[in-house]
Amino acid sequence: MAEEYTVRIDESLCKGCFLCVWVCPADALQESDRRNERGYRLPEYVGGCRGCRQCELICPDLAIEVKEGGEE
Amino acid sequence: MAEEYTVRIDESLCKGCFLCVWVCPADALQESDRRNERGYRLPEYVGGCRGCRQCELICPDLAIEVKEGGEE
Amino acid sequence: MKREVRISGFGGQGIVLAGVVLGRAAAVYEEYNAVQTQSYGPEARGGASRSDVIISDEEIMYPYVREPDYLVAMSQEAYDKYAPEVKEDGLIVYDSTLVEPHRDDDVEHVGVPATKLAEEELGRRIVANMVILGALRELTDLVSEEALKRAVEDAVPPGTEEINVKAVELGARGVRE
Amino acid sequence: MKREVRISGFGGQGIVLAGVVLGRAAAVYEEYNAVQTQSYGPEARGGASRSDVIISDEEIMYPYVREPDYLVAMSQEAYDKYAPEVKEDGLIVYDSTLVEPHRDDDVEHVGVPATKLAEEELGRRIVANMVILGALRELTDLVSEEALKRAVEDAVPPGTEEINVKAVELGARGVRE
Amino acid sequence: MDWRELIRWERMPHILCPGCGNGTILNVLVRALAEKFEEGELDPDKTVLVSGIGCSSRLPGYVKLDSLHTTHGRPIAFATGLKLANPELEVIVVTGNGDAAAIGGNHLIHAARRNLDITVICSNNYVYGMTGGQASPTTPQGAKSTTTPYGNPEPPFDLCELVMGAGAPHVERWTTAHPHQLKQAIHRALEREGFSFIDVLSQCPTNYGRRNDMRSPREMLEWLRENTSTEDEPGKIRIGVLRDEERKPFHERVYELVEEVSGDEEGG
Amino acid sequence: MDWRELIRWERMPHILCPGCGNGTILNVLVRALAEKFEEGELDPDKTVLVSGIGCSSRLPGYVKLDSLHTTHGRPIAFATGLKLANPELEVIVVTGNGDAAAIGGNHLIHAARRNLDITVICSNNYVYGMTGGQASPTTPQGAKSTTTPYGNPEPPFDLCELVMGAGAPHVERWTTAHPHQLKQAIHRALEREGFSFIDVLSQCPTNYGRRNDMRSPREMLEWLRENTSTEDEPGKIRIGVLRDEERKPFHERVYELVEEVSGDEEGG
Amino acid sequence: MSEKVEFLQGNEACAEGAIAAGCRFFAGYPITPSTEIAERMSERLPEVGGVYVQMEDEIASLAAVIGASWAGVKAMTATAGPGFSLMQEHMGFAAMTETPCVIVNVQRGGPSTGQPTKASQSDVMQARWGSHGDYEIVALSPSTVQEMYDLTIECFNWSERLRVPAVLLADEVVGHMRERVVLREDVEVVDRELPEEGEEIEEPFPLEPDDHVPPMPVFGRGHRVHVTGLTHDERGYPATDDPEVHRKLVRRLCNKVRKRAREIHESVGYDFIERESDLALVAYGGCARTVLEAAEELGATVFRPKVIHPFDADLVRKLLDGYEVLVVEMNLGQYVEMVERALDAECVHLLGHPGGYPPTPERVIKEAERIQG
Amino acid sequence: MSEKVEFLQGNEACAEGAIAAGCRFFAGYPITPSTEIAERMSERLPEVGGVYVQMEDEIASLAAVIGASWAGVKAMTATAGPGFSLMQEHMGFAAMTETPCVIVNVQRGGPSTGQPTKASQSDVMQARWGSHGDYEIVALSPSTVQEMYDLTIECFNWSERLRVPAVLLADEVVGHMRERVVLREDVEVVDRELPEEGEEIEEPFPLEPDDHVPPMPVFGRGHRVHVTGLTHDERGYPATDDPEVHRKLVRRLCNKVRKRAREIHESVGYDFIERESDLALVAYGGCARTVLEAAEELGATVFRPKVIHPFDADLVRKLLDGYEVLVVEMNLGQYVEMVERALDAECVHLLGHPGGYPPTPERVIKEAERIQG
Ligand SMILES: Cc1ncc(C[n+]2csc(CCOP(=O)(O)OP(=O)(O)O)c2C)c(N)n1
Ligand SMILES: Cc1ncc(C[n+]2csc(CCOP(=O)(O)OP(=O)(O)O)c2C)c(N)n1
Ligand code: SF4
Ligand code: SF4
Ligand code: SF4
Ligand code: SF4
Ligand code: SF4
Ligand code: SF4
Ligand SMILES: [Mg+2]
Ligand SMILES: [Mg+2]
Repeated sequence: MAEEYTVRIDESLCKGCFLCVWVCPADALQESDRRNERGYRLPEYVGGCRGCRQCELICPDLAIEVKEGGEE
Repeated sequence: MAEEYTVRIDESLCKGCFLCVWVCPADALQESDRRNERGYRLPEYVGGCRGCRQCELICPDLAIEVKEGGEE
Repeated sequence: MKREVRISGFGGQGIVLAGVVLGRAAAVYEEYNAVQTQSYGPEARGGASRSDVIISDEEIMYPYVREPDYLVAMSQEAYDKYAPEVKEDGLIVYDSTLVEPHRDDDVEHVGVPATKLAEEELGRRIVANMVILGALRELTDLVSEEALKRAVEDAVPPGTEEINVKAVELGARGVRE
Repeated sequence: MKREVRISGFGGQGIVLAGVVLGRAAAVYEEYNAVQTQSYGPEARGGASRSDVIISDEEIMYPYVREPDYLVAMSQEAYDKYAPEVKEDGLIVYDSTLVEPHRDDDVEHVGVPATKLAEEELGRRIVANMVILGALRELTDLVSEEALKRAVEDAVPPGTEEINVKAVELGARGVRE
Repeated sequence: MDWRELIRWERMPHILCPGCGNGTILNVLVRALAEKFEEGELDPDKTVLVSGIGCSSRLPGYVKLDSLHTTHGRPIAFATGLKLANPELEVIVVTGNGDAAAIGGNHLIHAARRNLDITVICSNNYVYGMTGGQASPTTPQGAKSTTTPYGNPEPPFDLCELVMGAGAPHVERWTTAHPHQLKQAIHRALEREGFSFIDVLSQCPTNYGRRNDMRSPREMLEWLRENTSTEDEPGKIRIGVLRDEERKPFHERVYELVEEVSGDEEGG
Repeated sequence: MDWRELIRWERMPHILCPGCGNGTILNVLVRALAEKFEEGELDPDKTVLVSGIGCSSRLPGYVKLDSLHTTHGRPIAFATGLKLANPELEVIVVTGNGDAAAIGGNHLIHAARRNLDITVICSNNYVYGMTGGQASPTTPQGAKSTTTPYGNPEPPFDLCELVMGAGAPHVERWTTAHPHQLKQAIHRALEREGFSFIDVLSQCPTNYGRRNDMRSPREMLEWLRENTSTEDEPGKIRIGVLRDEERKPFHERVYELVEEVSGDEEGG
Repeated sequence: MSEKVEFLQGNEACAEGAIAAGCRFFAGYPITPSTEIAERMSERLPEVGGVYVQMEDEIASLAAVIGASWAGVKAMTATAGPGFSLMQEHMGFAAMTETPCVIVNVQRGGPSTGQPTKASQSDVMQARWGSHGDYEIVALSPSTVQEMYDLTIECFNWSERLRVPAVLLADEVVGHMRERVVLREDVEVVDRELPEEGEEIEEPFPLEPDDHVPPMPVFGRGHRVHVTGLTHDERGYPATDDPEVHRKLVRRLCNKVRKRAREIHESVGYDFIERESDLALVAYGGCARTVLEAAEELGATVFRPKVIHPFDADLVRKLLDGYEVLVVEMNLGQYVEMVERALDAECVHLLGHPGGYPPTPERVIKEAERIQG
Repeated sequence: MSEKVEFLQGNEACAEGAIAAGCRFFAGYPITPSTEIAERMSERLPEVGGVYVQMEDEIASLAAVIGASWAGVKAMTATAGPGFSLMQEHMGFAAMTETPCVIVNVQRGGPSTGQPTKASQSDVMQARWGSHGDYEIVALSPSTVQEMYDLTIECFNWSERLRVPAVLLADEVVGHMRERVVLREDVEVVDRELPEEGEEIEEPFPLEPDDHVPPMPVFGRGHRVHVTGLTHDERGYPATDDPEVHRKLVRRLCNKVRKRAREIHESVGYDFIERESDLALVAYGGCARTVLEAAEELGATVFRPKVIHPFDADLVRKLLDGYEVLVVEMNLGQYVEMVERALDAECVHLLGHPGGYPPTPERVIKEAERIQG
């Protein structure tokens, strides 16, 4: 089934605080072991987004975008 | 009948505001036409003090003393 | 011509205003220079009030009165304090309602019952300052009567111009007679 | 003898502490003079951390490092930034767990897997700074081992003296072997 | 102790205008203090008056105690240092509505928050008296002053609400028309440990009354008597004890900490 | 308008630490603003951000509007001049608990009293973040900071109580764990005429969390979520709309007066 | 127009000057002996459509003035010593953000609360050095009520031209005395240069040339600028770690004033009355009235600057080199320190006269004779 | 006693110096780059029975310090430029009421918020002129961590001796660097002279002799004194209308410092390294470290004062007359203005180096060569 939402993380902005992981009611975001070039560990989208947009709104680094519709 | 209280006004301190006259519940203090050397009109004690000491306490210039007993 | 005038009395008599009116008359309605100063601060509390005016046909630099040519005294305290400083060939105009003069050299003294006149003739004790100012002008010709009246009209509270001008006239008459 | 040492990495690695310990060892437990400085302010945010130490047997006046003799790099960013400034006959000690060296002239490089050693041998990633400091000392003889250990004992949080001293020893062994 | 012993007579008469409410406050204050000294509850050698700048802030200069006449708005900050450095001192701040609530508002609310053990007596005469009658943060909306010739456009503080909002545990409001109650209030304030605030509605006949249709000190007191009530009455200003709670004063908390840390050698 | 147009991207990433609550506030603020601009309710060319000094006060520097980054504690005083001199401007003050309530407490309460028509968003992270985590007037009693190594001996302000005591008509409290509600609150604040205050309980993981047994930003948000409630619950901090009244804003009263006095030629 | 001749207090004339200069915002906090300025502004501003606001303190007053200036309105505050001390942080902020604004200091006796109702000139150095950091301001000192009017206008004009805070460094002598004053209507009024409305500005705060005054992108006109008291780059963005940016910025902030010292002196004017004498008297403000009188009697040369800051050492050298110089001030020596730098310090003498009043001409003459004889 | 040798930050050493000097009260408000002083005091004071309090701002901080001093306790605050600007009103109050207290200013780049984390020496003139009115203070400038310790003690001692506010005019260079410091235990500690407890004091504030320092009738000891920031007579009572009282009071407040300029310089010490050269370098504080190094290379004479205020013009003349003098400062020229007054201004040159770091020795050498050649 196609995802209803796309969650994009701008990895150059992310600082690995994982507030998005904390806030997501669908456990759609998880910690990963990947780091960005500044050395911060990145979250990853694991699917299942319900479109509540809480991650988008809580991200202190404006790094998340939730779009309706699956990945283009 | 001898007065029960003596009301003394230190005329050198008095500035003629007449708050004592205002506060006296016995109308025992009245405006007079006398002035002290600084030119302030003075109140005068006309008798009938009931010893409530409100004049003493309200006088902004610490000029009034109410004593028990008549004038010595 | 340079004259130093001191007007003095207690708070509420309009001492400062009298000085301002005189200075204004000289500076705005005559061709004189004039500087008015007054006492400020704690010394100005508790009654005493003083307003100094220097009038001159030259530039006035140092602005303070050192030895008054003319003293107007509207309270005993003021008289006692300032009379001794008046120049020997000066003039003291005092409110004879309130002041008992006693300087015993030959400085000229003129008593004007300003407060009494104001109260009795105009029903307004408060304009005694203008009465005595009128008298001072009449005696000294420091400024023209016209100039003084125009200055009074400018400076007094709106609505009281007339009574104040009358007071000036009253004072002038008082010493003319 | 005068040596300029730069210790660098990111926040949370104890970079500043490493510099303080080194300076302390030199200044308190040896007869050297030592000055430690570090980066403050916005540039110190967002991860980067730097601690500079100058050690000399003469008085140190100008207190800042201009061209390091020795660089300790505990992050790639720090290595990239500071490696080019190291003197040609200098030495770079890097945490090989985190840094990929690439300066291609003949400056001496020594890799120490400090973070890995700290984690695996001591179970405390946080003491990687002491591991690498131990290695640096071993390689350069800047201060005596004794002095360094005493400085460590003074400077680390109470209760962690032992593990930190062990870390220093671990680092020394790492490069001795 | 006779209150007369507390007056610096060589400085009397004081500089206050005829009928100034600050005079009544001085009167009440020295009597309350004399009574407390008499009762042995306070030691005059350990009682300190602190004030800022304003007519009200001149009062300590007439009282024969150690007194610090500071800068405009800051007496409470100075008092903080006095009290914390020597907690044996009983510290009383005498201030005005301008001193305490305009420039000094921040120190007021922070001392209230900390529950600093001082007594603050604020002479609230609606204007800046000392500088000649400008509007202040307690001047009623619409009132005339030398800087509100067209009527004051600003709403005033309720100072008691303000300090209660900041956390003050003991708050009272009285007026100079209630000198007896005011004296009792000062007694209470001196007894309370912690921050006590007394808002004293007062009169400045020279610079407020005249501009606002009250021609004499008496008219102003009449107004104060008529427009205040110890009950919640509509249209009247509430006076009385507005809050009276107990909380540990700041210096005790500080010195407990000092004792804990310094151990017996130093703090015990 | 897309919120992205409101970010000065050339300055991103911003200087805030990972997981800093100020970041969430920035996020919510630009979205709320973009929505208001989109709705046509506000004009971005007439919307001004003002801040003091602190991590929180850095936020305006990332937003593409006119912005004035002032001195520590004084943004509200600057905002007073901006708003009164040009009442067409929508003025938003972004401040911190130190900026607004320590050094800036006086301006805060006076603007509340005047009912100055501004929106004050206060990032209340319990410490002075920018200077490295010293105690502040909102630090809980007993908490550790770099200047309270033995635990904080001072009781904190309840900032909402404080501004309400000063007269503020519109007061809300939310947390960074409630970003959606916070955005709604900003919407309301921008709609209200008069002084709006939003106390945003926020996290400083770098300088507060670590010293007080909260090792990650997530733990701190968890704490905020657990310890707050929109109802009056014992032991919990009350969040929500705490006061919402209508009073004429200060600039209207000032300009009515100006118009009255200047007559038609000038003010009409 | 006879109705424009008035007999006013210096403080009142100052308020009128402000209004003539286009001031439409006043924020202040009362303090003797400056209060009449606030009082008159509270009455006059609403008449001309302007805003008077009384702030909670002097810190807030200058803040509000700076805020108003960024809203595009000419703004002023007035104070005396204690308030001036409190304004120092914001003097620096105004200098750093290049905000035109006028601060009137009617000097009274200090230190501290000192002599609230008495005259002094003891804040002269504070006007230049009172805030932290490297900055410059303009300060003018009036000697007559007419100059209280004229130099207030000059303060606004130079403030707007250079985007610096300008201080009217008055004193209680001129603040409180009344004299004739002509409220000229034909005054030259300078307004800050503005960028075109809506224009996006690449470099609102250029670092060069080192004496440049950029146009002021006031708020609400679509420029979307960021203005900060931090060291900032050309964009206006914080750049606190770059020594070059800081160096260039503070150099420009200072040089835009310093390099125009002569221009300001010439344009504002000064009195230089040259007489056949070895002695030159130097004084300014209320105290200069005494000195002008004394100099006439002494037959001595007089220099009366109206511009106190920026000091123009070359001008002073040009005018006064070779004289025995007596500086007369109502303080224990402030302007004299600048004169000593310009001339051979051994030829510079001071009659420092604190106490609340200018010295009398006689006192000055006596001192002059002492020096010469 | 090897345990007294430490490796500390300058700011930490300053706190230790304060405690060694007997400081038992600290009130402050955090500000970079001085905060470590407050932080260490908050830890150390309770250990020695003293009180640390964090105030709501810098104004309150210095107020609380002055209050504590009148309670009889040695007290200190620490700040940087913006906070120092806010303290100026209370600097004057402390001077006027003759309150011993120590204010540490760890200078950073200004004006305004400027460069919060970078070094500067641009508050040097502010330390003397920042408050309104006629007053004097003592200001010392440390160049090493050891001097952060030693000169803090000297500040307390001179403050207690003269009953003046004393400023430790440090800078971020010395505040933040770490060096070896010997925490001497045998320091000379001066305590203010106290009148006998309970004694009634006729004249707590005598007006004469003009450099007199009266004993301090601290509170709570039965003296029942009135202390005011108004001009006061010998009794301590307001006397704001009397020119003579004001004149004598401010003269004494200034002269008690000015007349001891040499004594303070000799007692605190200075570096004067005389070399065979026409060139003398002058520098102080963190910047002097560069200059000492450069001078050695140049073979030039160096003068490094530790006492910045009161300036001793005679001493400077004595030491530096005849040299080409290069003053090196981390600002656009402050101390140099005082040197210019002392010497022939033409021989005095400035290397003004704002930007956040002292110039390198190479930069100084280059400048020296430019002047000489
Ligand atoms: C910093 C500073 N600003 C202003 C003043 C001027 N000033 C002196 S007293 C005063 C107001 C006093 O008002 P309040 O505290 O209400 O006392 P009151 O005179 O009414 O009793 C002001 C504004 C000052 N002395 N210092
Ligand atoms: C006058 C002045 N005093 C002190 C400082 C130092 N200072 C900068 S930010 C700050 C505290 C900021 O705290 P807060 O407002 O809570 O903001 P946060 O960093 O926590 O977001 C302090 C004390 C300053 N810049 N100016
Ligand atoms: S909330 Fe934002 S910054 Fe934090 S981990 Fe998620 S994407 Fe990264
Ligand atoms: S939008 Fe909501 S559900 Fe989707 S990833 Fe974000 S937080 Fe999870
Ligand atoms: S209250 Fe006192 S001052 Fe007033 S009239 Fe009566 S006695 Fe005189
Ligand atoms: S004591 Fe009471 S009754 Fe007696 S005179 Fe005074 S006010 Fe009147
Ligand atoms: S001015 Fe007002 S407050 Fe001041 S003494 Fe006079 S009446 Fe009292
Ligand atoms: S120090 Fe604290 S408040 Fe400042 S950016 Fe970091 S987390 Fe945020
Ligand atoms: Mg008042
Ligand atoms: Mg904070």
